[in-house]
Parts: sequence; structure tokens; C-alpha cells
Amino acid sequence: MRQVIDVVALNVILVVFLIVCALVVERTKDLISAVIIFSAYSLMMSVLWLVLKTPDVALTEAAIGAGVTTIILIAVIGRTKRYEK
Amino acid sequence: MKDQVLKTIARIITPFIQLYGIFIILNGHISPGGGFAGGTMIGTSLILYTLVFGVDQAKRKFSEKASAFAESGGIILYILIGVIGIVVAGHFLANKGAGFDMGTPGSLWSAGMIPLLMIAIGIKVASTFITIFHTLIEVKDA
Amino acid sequence: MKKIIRLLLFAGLLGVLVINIMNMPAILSVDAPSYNDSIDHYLEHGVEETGATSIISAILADYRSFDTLGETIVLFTAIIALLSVLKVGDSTRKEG
Amino acid sequence: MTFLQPIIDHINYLGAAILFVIGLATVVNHTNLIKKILGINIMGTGVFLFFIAIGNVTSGVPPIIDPDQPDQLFINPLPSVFILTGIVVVVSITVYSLSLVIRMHETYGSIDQEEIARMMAEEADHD
Repeated sequence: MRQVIDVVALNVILVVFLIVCALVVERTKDLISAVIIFSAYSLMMSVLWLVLKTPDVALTEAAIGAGVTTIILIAVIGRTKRYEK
Repeated sequence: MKDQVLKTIARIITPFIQLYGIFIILNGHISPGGGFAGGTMIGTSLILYTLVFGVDQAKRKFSEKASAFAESGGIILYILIGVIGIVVAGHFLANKGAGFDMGTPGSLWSAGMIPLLMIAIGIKVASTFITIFHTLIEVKDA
Repeated sequence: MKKIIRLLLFAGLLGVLVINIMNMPAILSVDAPSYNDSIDHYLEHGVEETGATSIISAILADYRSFDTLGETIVLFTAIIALLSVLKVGDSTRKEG
Repeated sequence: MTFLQPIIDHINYLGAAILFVIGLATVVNHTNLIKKILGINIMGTGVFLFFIAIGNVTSGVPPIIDPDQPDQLFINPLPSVFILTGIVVVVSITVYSLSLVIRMHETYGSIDQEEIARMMAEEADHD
């Protein structure tokens, strides 16, 4: 029983963290900072998917969302402009 | 880049990342993972190589021709495995009916065509990500 | 003014979503509507029909392998589009 | 604490809805094109979270069948397969839109939607 309560508490904490991360990405003017926070968001998302018992999606999200998407976005920001407005 | 520490560490760590990616691909039918996750890991190791050693040396290791070959080759391998199903069993992508070796469930050599399809997807995904990265960071002279 | 209207629209959308979500079943069991007959078939006969013990791989590469072929073609189309946007424009500029 | 219980029971669905609305607000409110792409990614992860939360079953295990333990309760494997497809589609969308952003920056020297629209209007006036 205690273990079930702990898993639910971890689930709630992770969802709150995700919402805070999404809001910070929405507010940040520096695009590099926004992308790094988005990478942390993806990593927390893959931890949440481990909590929800889908290890396949967690592996794929950790590799694609936190790895490749971040690198590609930073490469494009390096070629264009860094600051919004 | 001239950082010696970064170069040494990257040279040591790249084969291990690739080995782990191959492990994920080949164990896709008995454990979590599969072609997409493993292929992305291999692509990420090549991206690391590009970031440390520069685009020119990375293109010598993994040229555009090789990457074009791997991209089309992945899909063609997938379709060829499906066509074996048409020829032998009468419908596209047949597994058990097409006479693939099923093996004992739970061992590495089992599940017929599923590991072959995973290998095809892995080749395709790895070469796709490295091509995307090379194309996006290439600065033109014009 | 425009910003306030936008904010109200987003709040309305969130309200509609939350009202609908609160009517969904909270704790999902085997009786939930999403846990239907096809999934029972996959879980019971998956190992003997495909030989793979990981049911997700069995669905991905055997039962629904045509879907996966479409997915690889989506990736292929994305990279063709990328190359045609970034590489083809180059050669035309050099000629002109 | 009783009023919190329905929220905790639906926490994954609520999180998915809130993430979707935040992503939509990012796409609509910002004029920077890369910020819009980040918003599309956030919307995508919101939808994925909704699907995976539907597939979860209380006290279930991941669907990897062990012949030694026949009586296990497995989670719903079908949403996981759909989401594996969806992740790759979102990456494809991201890559293609980023290539369009690079092209616009080469042509107009800006990645802001309103500035680009103004320059396009000026070009149309010249013609």
C-alpha cells in the first residue's frame, strides 16, 4: 500500500514539474535557454513514462526527445538568431 | 576543435554507444527497445563524432554516398522481407506462414522476421539522423 | 484587449477539456473500454503467433508492420523535403 | 483533503490537457518561429501523455511475457505502439519546419513572423 502511495506522489510531482517547465519555455526570451529547459522537460517526460510502465516509449523519448531534437534545435539557433525580439 | 581531452574521451566512448545501440536493436523482440531507439542511439554517436572532430572528418568516415545507400537500403530491405511473404505465403509481410525460423520464444534467435525488420529500421533511422544533422549545420559560402 | 480575448479563449478550451476529463474513469482496470478484445488476443496468442515475448515489438513489427512501413516512409519523406529545401536551392543560385 | 482526491485520480489526464493548452498558447502568442516549433513539440508531448495514461492499468506490468509466471496483469500495449509512431512523426515535422526556418533566415534575415510579413508586403509594393 505504501509503495502505491509513493508511486502516485512521484507521478503528481513529475506532472507539476512538466507544467512548470512548459510555462518557463513559454516565457523565456533566450532561445538557447528555452531549448535546454525543453531538454530537461523531455527527460522528465521519459521518467514519467517509466512510472506509467511503458519502457519502450521511455527509451525512444530519452534518445529522440532529449538527444536528437535538442541538438538539431541548437544547430539551427546557431545558424539563425539567438534572442527573441 | 582542438581540445585533446574531448577528443580522447569521444574516441573511447563512441564504440560503446554504438555497441549499446546494436544491443538494443538485436534484443528488440525479447526486451524493451527496438529499431527506433537503437537506431537513434547509433545516430547520436555519429553526431557526437561530428561535433568533436568536425564535419569534414566525419564525412570521410561516413560519406554522403554511404548515408544515401543506407537510407534507401533500409527501406528496400524492409520491403524485400515483405515481398518474401508475398512469394511464399501469399500476403505482404507474412511471418510464420512465410517459413521464417521461429525458434524458442525468449531466445535471441527467435520471432522470425521481427529482428530482420528491426535491423532494417535501425539502419534507416541512424543514417537519417546523421544526414539531417550534417545538412542542418552545413554553412554555405554564398 | 486582443490579449484578454485570447486568454479567455484558452481558459474556455481548458475548461471544456477539464470537464470532459473529470467524467472519464479514474482508475483504469481490465474492464475499461480501451482494454478490448483485440488486446486480449494480442496478449494471449502473441507469443505463439509471432515468437516474440515483447508484445509491443510483436504488434509493431508483425501485426501492424504495414503501419511501421508507413512510418519509415514518413521519415524518408521528411529527409527528402529537407534536402530539397536546403540543397537544391544552392545549385540554382550558383547557376543564376 | 477529499476535494483533492478527484484531481489526484485524474492527474495524468489533467497534465496532458494543461500541456496541450500551454503548447497551443505558445504557438498562437509568439511571433518567433523557433518558439512556435517548441510549442508544437509541447502540444505533441501533451497528446502522447494522454494516450499513455489511457493505456496504464492499475498494478499492471510492462507487456513482456514470461512463460514461468502465467498469471500477470499486463498494461494495454496498443497505445505504446501508436506513440512510438507518433514520436517519429513529430521529429519529422520538427526537422522540416526547421529547414523552412533556415531558408527564411537566408532570404529575409529574420525569424520573426511579423517582420517577414512586413518585408513581403514591401516587396509586393515594389513590384
